Amino acid sequence: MRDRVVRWARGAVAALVLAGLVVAPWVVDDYTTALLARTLALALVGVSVALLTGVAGVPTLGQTAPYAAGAYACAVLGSRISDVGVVQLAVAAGAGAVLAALTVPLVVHARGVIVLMITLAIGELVVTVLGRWRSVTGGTDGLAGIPAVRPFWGLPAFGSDQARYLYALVVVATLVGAVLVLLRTRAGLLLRAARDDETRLRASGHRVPLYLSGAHIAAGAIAGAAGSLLVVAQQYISPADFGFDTSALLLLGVVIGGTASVGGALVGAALVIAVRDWLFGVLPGHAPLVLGVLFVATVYLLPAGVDRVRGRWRPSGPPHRPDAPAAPDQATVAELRR
Amino acid sequence: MLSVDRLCAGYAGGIVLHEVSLRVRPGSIQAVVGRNGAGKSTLVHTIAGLVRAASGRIEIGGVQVAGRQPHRIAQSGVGLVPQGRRVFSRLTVAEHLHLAAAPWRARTSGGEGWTVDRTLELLPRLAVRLRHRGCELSGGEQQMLAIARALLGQPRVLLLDEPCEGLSPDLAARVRELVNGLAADGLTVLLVEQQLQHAIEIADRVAVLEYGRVVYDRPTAEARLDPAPLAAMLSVAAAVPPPPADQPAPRLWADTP
Amino acid sequence: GDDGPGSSASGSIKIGLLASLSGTYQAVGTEIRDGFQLYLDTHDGKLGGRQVDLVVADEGNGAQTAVPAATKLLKQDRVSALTGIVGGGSVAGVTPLLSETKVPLVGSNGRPELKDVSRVWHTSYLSDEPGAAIAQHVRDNVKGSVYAIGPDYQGGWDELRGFTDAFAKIGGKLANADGKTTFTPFPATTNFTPFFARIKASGAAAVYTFYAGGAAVDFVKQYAQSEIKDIPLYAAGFLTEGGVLNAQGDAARGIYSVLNYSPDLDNAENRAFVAAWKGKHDGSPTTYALASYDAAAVLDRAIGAAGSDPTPEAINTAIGKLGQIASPRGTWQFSTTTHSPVQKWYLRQVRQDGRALSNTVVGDLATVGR
Amino acid sequence: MMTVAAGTNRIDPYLIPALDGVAYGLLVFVAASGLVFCFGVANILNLAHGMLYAIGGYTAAALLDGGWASLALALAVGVLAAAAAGVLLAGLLTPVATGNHLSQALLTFGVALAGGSLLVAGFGPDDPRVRVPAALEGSVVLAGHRYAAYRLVFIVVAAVLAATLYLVLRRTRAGMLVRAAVDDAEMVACLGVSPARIRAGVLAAAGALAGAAGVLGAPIIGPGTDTADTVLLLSLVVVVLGGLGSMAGTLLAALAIGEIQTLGVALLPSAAPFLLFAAMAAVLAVRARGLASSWRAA
Amino acid sequence: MTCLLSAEEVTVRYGSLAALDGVDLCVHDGQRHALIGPNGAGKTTLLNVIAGATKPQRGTVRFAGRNVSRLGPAARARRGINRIHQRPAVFPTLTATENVVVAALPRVTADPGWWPGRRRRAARHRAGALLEQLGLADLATVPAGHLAHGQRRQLEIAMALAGRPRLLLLDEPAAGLSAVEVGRLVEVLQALPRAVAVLLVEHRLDLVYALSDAVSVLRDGQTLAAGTPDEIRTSPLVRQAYADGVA
Ligand SMILES: Nc1ncnc2c1ncn2[C@@H]1O[C@H](COP(=O)(O)OP(=O)(O)OP(=O)(O)O)[C@@H](O)[C@H]1O
Ligand SMILES: Nc1ncnc2c1ncn2[C@@H]1O[C@H](COP(=O)(O)OP(=O)(O)OP(=O)(O)O)[C@@H](O)[C@H]1O
Ligand SMILES: [Mg+2]
Ligand SMILES: [Mg+2]
Repeated sequence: MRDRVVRWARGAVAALVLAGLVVAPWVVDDYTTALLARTLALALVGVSVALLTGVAGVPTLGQTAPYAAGAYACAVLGSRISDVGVVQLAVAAGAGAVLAALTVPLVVHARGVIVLMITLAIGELVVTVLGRWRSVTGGTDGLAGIPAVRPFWGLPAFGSDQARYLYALVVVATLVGAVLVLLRTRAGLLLRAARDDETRLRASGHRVPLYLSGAHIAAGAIAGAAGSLLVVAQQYISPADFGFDTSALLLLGVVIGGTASVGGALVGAALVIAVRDWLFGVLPGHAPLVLGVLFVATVYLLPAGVDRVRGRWRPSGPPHRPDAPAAPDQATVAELRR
Repeated sequence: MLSVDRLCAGYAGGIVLHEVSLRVRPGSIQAVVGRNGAGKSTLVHTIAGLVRAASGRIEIGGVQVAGRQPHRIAQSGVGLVPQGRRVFSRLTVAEHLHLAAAPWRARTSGGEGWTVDRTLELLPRLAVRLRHRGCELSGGEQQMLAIARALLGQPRVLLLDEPCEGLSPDLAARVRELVNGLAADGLTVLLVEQQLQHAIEIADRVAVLEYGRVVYDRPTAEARLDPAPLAAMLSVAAAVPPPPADQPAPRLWADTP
Repeated sequence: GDDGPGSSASGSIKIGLLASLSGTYQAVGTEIRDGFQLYLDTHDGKLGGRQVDLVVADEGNGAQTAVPAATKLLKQDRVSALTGIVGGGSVAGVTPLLSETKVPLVGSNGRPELKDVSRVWHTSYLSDEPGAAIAQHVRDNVKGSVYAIGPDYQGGWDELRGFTDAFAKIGGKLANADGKTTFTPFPATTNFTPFFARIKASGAAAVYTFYAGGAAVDFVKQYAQSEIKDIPLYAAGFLTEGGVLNAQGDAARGIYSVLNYSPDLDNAENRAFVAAWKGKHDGSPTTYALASYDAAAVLDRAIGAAGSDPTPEAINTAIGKLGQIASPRGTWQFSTTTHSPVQKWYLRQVRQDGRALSNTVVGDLATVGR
Repeated sequence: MMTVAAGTNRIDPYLIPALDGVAYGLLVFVAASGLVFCFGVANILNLAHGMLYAIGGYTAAALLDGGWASLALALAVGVLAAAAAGVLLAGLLTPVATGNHLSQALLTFGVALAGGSLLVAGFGPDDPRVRVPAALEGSVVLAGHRYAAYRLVFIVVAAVLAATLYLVLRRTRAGMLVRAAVDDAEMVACLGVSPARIRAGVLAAAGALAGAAGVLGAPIIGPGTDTADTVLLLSLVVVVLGGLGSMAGTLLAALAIGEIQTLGVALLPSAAPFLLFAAMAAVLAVRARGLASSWRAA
Repeated sequence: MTCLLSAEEVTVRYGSLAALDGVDLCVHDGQRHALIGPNGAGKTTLLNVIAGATKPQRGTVRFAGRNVSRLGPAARARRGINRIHQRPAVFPTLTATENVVVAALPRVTADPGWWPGRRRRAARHRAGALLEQLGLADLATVPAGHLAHGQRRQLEIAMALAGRPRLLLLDEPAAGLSAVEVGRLVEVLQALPRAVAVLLVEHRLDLVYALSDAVSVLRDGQTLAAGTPDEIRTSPLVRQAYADGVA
């Protein structure tokens, strides 16, 4: 009964948000539209973070790496080869997936804070490479003057904030829809099971590393696609767009949104990024203070949202002797307590 | 000593215990039995303060403790052997014992206090595992450690949630003997036990929980004289049927939707 | 009736100021805001005869926060001109917006390499100019090779390239092992001793460097305690400019630096400027504050010259026609090709000045600008 | 200036970086020690650790005047202030106390952001000057190389700190309680000890450690707008690399980072920007695979 | 007769402690084999070695005629070794049904077809039947983390059965179950197809004697005795060993 009400309410809110997003460019000014377009790109990265952190239980601070790969691939493509949006999108997603696939051996066996630090390192390394590979990336000052994108062959290039925003909205809605559908299949179930108890999943005969690699690459592709949206929205990218701040805020946004929920992550990440960008405009000099207070307040106001985190985030377990793989019998007790 | 009065408690999902009332006199053993999921552990946890009481009273030595924090309740002399052992996985056995020992807490009722040596004498298997961490112990050893941990806190009220689970039969018998002796020394015991005959063996009273309600609460003497109603309530007869003849392959193994 | 972005019939005009008011570059950002505000305060809050509605936004740590903040100024507040901006990367990020909204930027600090400068003006300098200005002096005064070291990011590359190119052209020799500048990871480097060991090993007779902010403090303090503390240190002026000098304390004594400004310059504009500054703030003004003050002066004259309807386009055109600008740093003018100042550079040395240390001008260097 | 050892005339450019790596590594260990305790041992993810360090740093900058008495005073005030901030943080952390790292991250990151900007607002955006006692200000000559005297202090401080931490954690009842609470806070409560008290104690101690490190480290990693981030990042790297709570591992990790940042940079200057993170990712990934099981025993 | 499962010379050492010291074990096809012994005898460790969760220092494990010593737990499960753990291990955020579905997935063989979700539907169907059998049907939609201890144990039994084992490893399946549930468990085990072999660790000897047709006794990591339930029941050696385990 209560469940049904909650589900209904959630559906209603989602529909309202979607409707609001569709009409937004006609009711708000250019600035807000531009801000929203940029935010959508970042929110899509947030979705990929949630896919890994919440659904699969592999917390990540490194989704900026495939995001950057997608963005730079798209920018280089855009300024040298093709200004067609769908081509850029596909190439960006591919670049993100390839980068994620390259890093799979690093992350797939690690868990908890360890992955967090490995992915942080990957993100930082990618930013360093971007800053130094000047012939392609324009160095730390970034790439400016990326030509405007046309969504499809034969259509005109985007000339207004509205057009850019609507393009981003369509792409994000499509990809998020695809993720939601995917999570309703076997794949979603198995990822959640892996998050809950990997050893048990193995004992049932599942190839856990395979699933996690798949999730990692899929998340990389999504982040890559988001990168191409950033290029469209901003027509400028620099390594600063993909720095640690961005990863940290995305992760926090995903936490606020409830970690395991893709819709929540989308909203949470979008909120955090939008609020930050907005604060830097309206409260010059006090944005970090206000943002910090807001984070603290969130923990108190949204205990349900932030407390839904489970799985590998429980204490990383007793330090087992390296020669004795954690006998599942002797796992910590914490997981039993809910 | 321990009295529970019209206690209601549960989880976010809903109320589990409905107006449970029990009265355990000092030095006596109250057994609680019931089907899986009846609410036995919930009752124990509520008394220990780990689950919040929604309404009702819990009194220990005449003091109302419902709503207090678990550590306060523990300080007032409640010891807990939880279901599933819950030993500290990173602490060695010796550290467990050191941590649990509260020699300064005077025992209110007779009998000498529990010391590390005395618990090791009772559970010699632990003595040879002193340097092992909780996560390295076998299931039964963990159970022993959980019992030792509770005893060393010098409790006045002992809550035992299936203390013999995973213990070998003779060790289980010894633990029951010990509990009996403790009660004789004046300790108040609440014992959750699945095997009815073992509960009746040592308890002074036995209560049956069904769907979170007390449906039976009598002295065991009565139950021993006429075990039928109690057994019926728990469907004990169904426990271990004789091995049947060849069975046809059941539908379980058919794989068609 | 639209009277154009930023200005209204009542004769007021909206100017957007974007600077780092939080984060790593907060010290510089604050100076930039205060410099601009000082000009307004000393000119009745008017530029070009119009009451100024100054909209301030926070640039944060770089482009990722600067771009949305600039978008707000340009698209929501619809300012007639943009000023400030600490980071070169932020400027690069903002330029697409400038072409889109056709608003000019009178920047007062960082300046990246840009293809199109038609709407971008800087009152500061190009990053390679300090090095170019001091190269001859170093060549003349140092007997031996010079070790070049700097932070590994665009600003560092430009600053050091300015020096090494000019230095090589006049026959100077670098002491660096491979003849190339050593770049230290930025901002990760907090410990410079391994680099000092290399400098020592190279047998350099002097060191040329560029750091700013926290890295400058670390570099100077560690330099003074290192085994190369007796090797003369030449630097772009930011190494010892403003607050960092205070943090460096005695460790900075004797360092030579090159900059386009020093508070002890002797001219009327500067005396007025420094006096006004000291009336409001502790300590002396920095080159950051000066550049922002000059940006206000540029806007003042350009808006005045833009006629009755100072649209952003008109202001932009007017800036291009300003000619000589009298400033506390001495007279300068915009280069027609780079839109940055053609100005004189000074050699300064950290010396005791009363109770505090200060950057004292010890000589004039070249006039630089393209 | 004093001569500790007669130098050889052969110039060895790697000697000083190697030594400096040790000193720098130990400084990093000292700076990280609060987080080692709080996160590594007690499993409370405290992203405000850098801010606690900065409190110590700013205290040092405000109180140090070049005399020994001021150093003692700054140490006392810095420790108290940071410990108090730790207790405050423990109070704030109550709703997310049950080992939920991401919520803890959210909360402590918020505190770090807000606290950091308050510190900068209070002390100004410029890096303040830190004056250590004159005897420590100079440099000494080791094996013919000049070396900052103050850095040698950390060899002593870190050794004392590591030993103390180890003993407290392994041998005292308080240390056992902290470790037990990580496994099962409810059962600790059932032993009659309040987990909230343990948490407050942990964060107070972590604050005190960070405050002390902030005061002592101020001359090297001085207070400034970026200090908190720098210290937090280095500390996190050290704690995780060190194997979360193992004191020997953490010390080793700190030394490794010190050497990477000095000797590594000296040996492979072109790879310098990548060294730290590449090494970290490689070590963690290898360890996650269990290929280097012996690493931990070292 | 050849063994379905044979463990040979299995040795597991933890430092100076030998949890298993050269243990041999043979379980035939369809055999109900019980493993008893005092606490800390090494029963769980042996199960872990067979399931692939613990690598022995020495010894080999053969299953269905193949050496599986080098395979991990997942690969062994796919070959038909399924288990329950001494401490019930379930996926706490998944519902009871989902738990069983996950366990069933690797071994469902739906008719070939491209229609998505076919395998999952087959698995779901079997999960429903299993939950019904174990009396958990009412709890099908409850997250496993919200189940009582005994219910979790039953759920894990359902999960192990869902994997369609050829060899079922049960570590104290009756511990913590109430009388009715023990009865149901016995029913379920007796209803297993004859071809399924069971290796049962249990301290309740009444169950052991009722269910098994071979018993091995472990003590201190070594096989003390092996035989039919009747032989074991009457062996004074075994009695003494079990009693000695206490002293
Ligand atoms: N954390 C929880 N959240 C929600 N419901 C719970 C939780 N723990 C237990 N329950 C529910 O409360 C009821 C009683 O559980 P409890 O653990 O008290 O049973 P029990 O009598 O101890 O069973 P068992 O004999 O299996 O240990 C069960 O139906 C269970 O599903
Ligand atoms: N990871 C480990 N590290 C060290 N010792 C271990 C480890 N795992 C098990 N042991 C030891 O090995 C011995 C055998 O343990 P095991 O769990 O196999 O016993 P068991 O026969 O299952 O006992 P129980 O009936 O109590 O469950 C025990 O003494 C235990 O302490
Ligand atoms: Mg129970
Ligand atoms: Mg066992």
